[in-house]
Amino acid sequence: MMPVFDATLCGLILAVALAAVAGRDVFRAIVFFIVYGLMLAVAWVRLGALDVALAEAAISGGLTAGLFLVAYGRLAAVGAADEPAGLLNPPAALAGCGLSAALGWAWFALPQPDRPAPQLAEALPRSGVENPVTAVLLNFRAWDTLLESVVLLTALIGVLMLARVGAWPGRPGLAQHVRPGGVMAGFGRVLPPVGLLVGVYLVYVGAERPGGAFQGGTVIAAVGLVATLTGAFRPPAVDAPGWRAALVAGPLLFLLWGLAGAVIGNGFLTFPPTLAGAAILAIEAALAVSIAVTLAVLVLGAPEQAARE
Amino acid sequence: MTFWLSLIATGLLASLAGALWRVWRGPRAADRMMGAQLVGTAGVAVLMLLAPAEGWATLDVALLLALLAALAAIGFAKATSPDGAGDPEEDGAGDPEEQQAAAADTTDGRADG
Amino acid sequence: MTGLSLYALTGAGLTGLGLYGLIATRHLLRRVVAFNLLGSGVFLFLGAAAARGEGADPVPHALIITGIVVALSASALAVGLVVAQARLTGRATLPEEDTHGDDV
Amino acid sequence: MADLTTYVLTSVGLVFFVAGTLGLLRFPDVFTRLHALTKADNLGLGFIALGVALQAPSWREVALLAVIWVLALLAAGTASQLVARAARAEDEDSG
Repeated sequence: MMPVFDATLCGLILAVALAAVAGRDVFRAIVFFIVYGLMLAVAWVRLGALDVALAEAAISGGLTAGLFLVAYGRLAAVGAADEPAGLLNPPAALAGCGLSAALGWAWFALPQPDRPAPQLAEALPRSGVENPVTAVLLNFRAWDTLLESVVLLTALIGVLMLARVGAWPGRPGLAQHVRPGGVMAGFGRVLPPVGLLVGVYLVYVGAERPGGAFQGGTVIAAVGLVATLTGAFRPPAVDAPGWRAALVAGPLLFLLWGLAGAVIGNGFLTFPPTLAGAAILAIEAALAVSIAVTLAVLVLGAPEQAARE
Repeated sequence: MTFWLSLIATGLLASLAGALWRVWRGPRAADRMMGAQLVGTAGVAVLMLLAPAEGWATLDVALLLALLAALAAIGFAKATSPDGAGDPEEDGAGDPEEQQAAAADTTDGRADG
Repeated sequence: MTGLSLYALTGAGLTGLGLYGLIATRHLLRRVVAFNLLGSGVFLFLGAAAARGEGADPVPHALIITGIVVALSASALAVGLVVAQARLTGRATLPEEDTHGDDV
Repeated sequence: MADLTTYVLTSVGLVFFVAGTLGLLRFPDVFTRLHALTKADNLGLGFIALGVALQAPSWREVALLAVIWVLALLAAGTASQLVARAARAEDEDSG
């Protein structure tokens, strides 16, 4: 039965993606993209990538939906939400088909991997954690993760640079307002505590089970977005010291630990096996805070509210 | 049992084609949004059905989907409000000026809270 | 094995659709959507490749997770730029393409 | 016995989902379609959660299934209210 399930799922994913690029309606394309993300989360489960499925569910199900819908609302407010007529573009279709065909050919030309990857299984006990994905992210390829956390900060600086002069340094995004005691305000009070608990849980179990700083941080960011949009929480102004400390805490702790490794261990970002478990938990906690704050502010956008009341 | 559960899951996926048709067809933005909500609920159900075969940690993914399912609807409600930051329940939801006034009220009320 | 090929070919198809959308659509928000389709097509391809053999390979999974988060941050920056452009000019299309489709 | 109950409960769940999809397709306007969406689907989800819970290896999974269902109910209730009110605000604008 599973082949039929896979075929149905893949067919739906392709149909949804086609619907997202075809037609003229911008809002429809956005809704199809939200649906696409939900289906992709199921596909990751089928591919045995639960860590990826968690990240995809939190990002596509929450943050991307919020990002694109709020942006659509802003474009509609300035009358820029309609799309000019676009006819079928044959050269583009040719390029797309060519790329698909090339990748399809590449799949069947790929050499079989030599399995099971012996180095990883051997090295896992020395990494300090049991979840191999966390071991790769925070130990074996810690360089990538360190640089990625810096990439997030860079994107955030780019978004904040879009603030207009009068709005700096205000609170990120638009001034949200809701009817006190209404459905939206009520939901904003009920969901965040539960969501925060789930996010912290995901960070904590990341060492042994699917989860980790990225998944947990994303969930916390999405919960923060819910709380902000529903008026339950007002984000602090972008120049508040605590806020800035939260942004750099993860990358900074990561970097310091990397330097410590250079002094007491075998080189930059090498963790002595005895300390690795505790260090990874500490870095993951700090990274989760930084990722959560960075992503939430990225989605909310540059300050647009009056700088100081 | 896994065969049966995957059969039900496949049936659920197939029924989603109807929801997708509604998203494509509309006619209103709210119709499209409802189609997306249906896919979200069905996605949670599919993940539950896969859990016995794929490992029970799959339920964590279903938990996230259920937890964040309403975020899209909140974003939609925001997008359809006149200034992009309102609430369809507010008084005079169709009138930007009244909304601005309401926003000022809320801001004053919360400034020190 | 056939199941994995299915996901890999779906990934290949998504990449092509994303490239088409990136070139053919005019509205910048839709281009960001198409860019995301392109990226996630690559992720799906990579994920299918990681699932070959016994037990999934965690190294590509780690790469995909970082990729998803970076794609989101890039999208947020792109969407911010689109909104800023629309506020300045009243349109969300590129000025040199703003000919309402008669040159296609 | 547990297996038989799972067969029955998950089938009932699927029927509710299909009914919800049919309602989404067949009902005439936004507000009637919301009935189909919110009620039938979440009832279906509840039956499926019950059916899967009978296969769960421990109480932890059963509790998690219950939490997921409650969260889905909360989300569906909020989402349907917001979508309906947004649609009504749009009606008042244009009419």
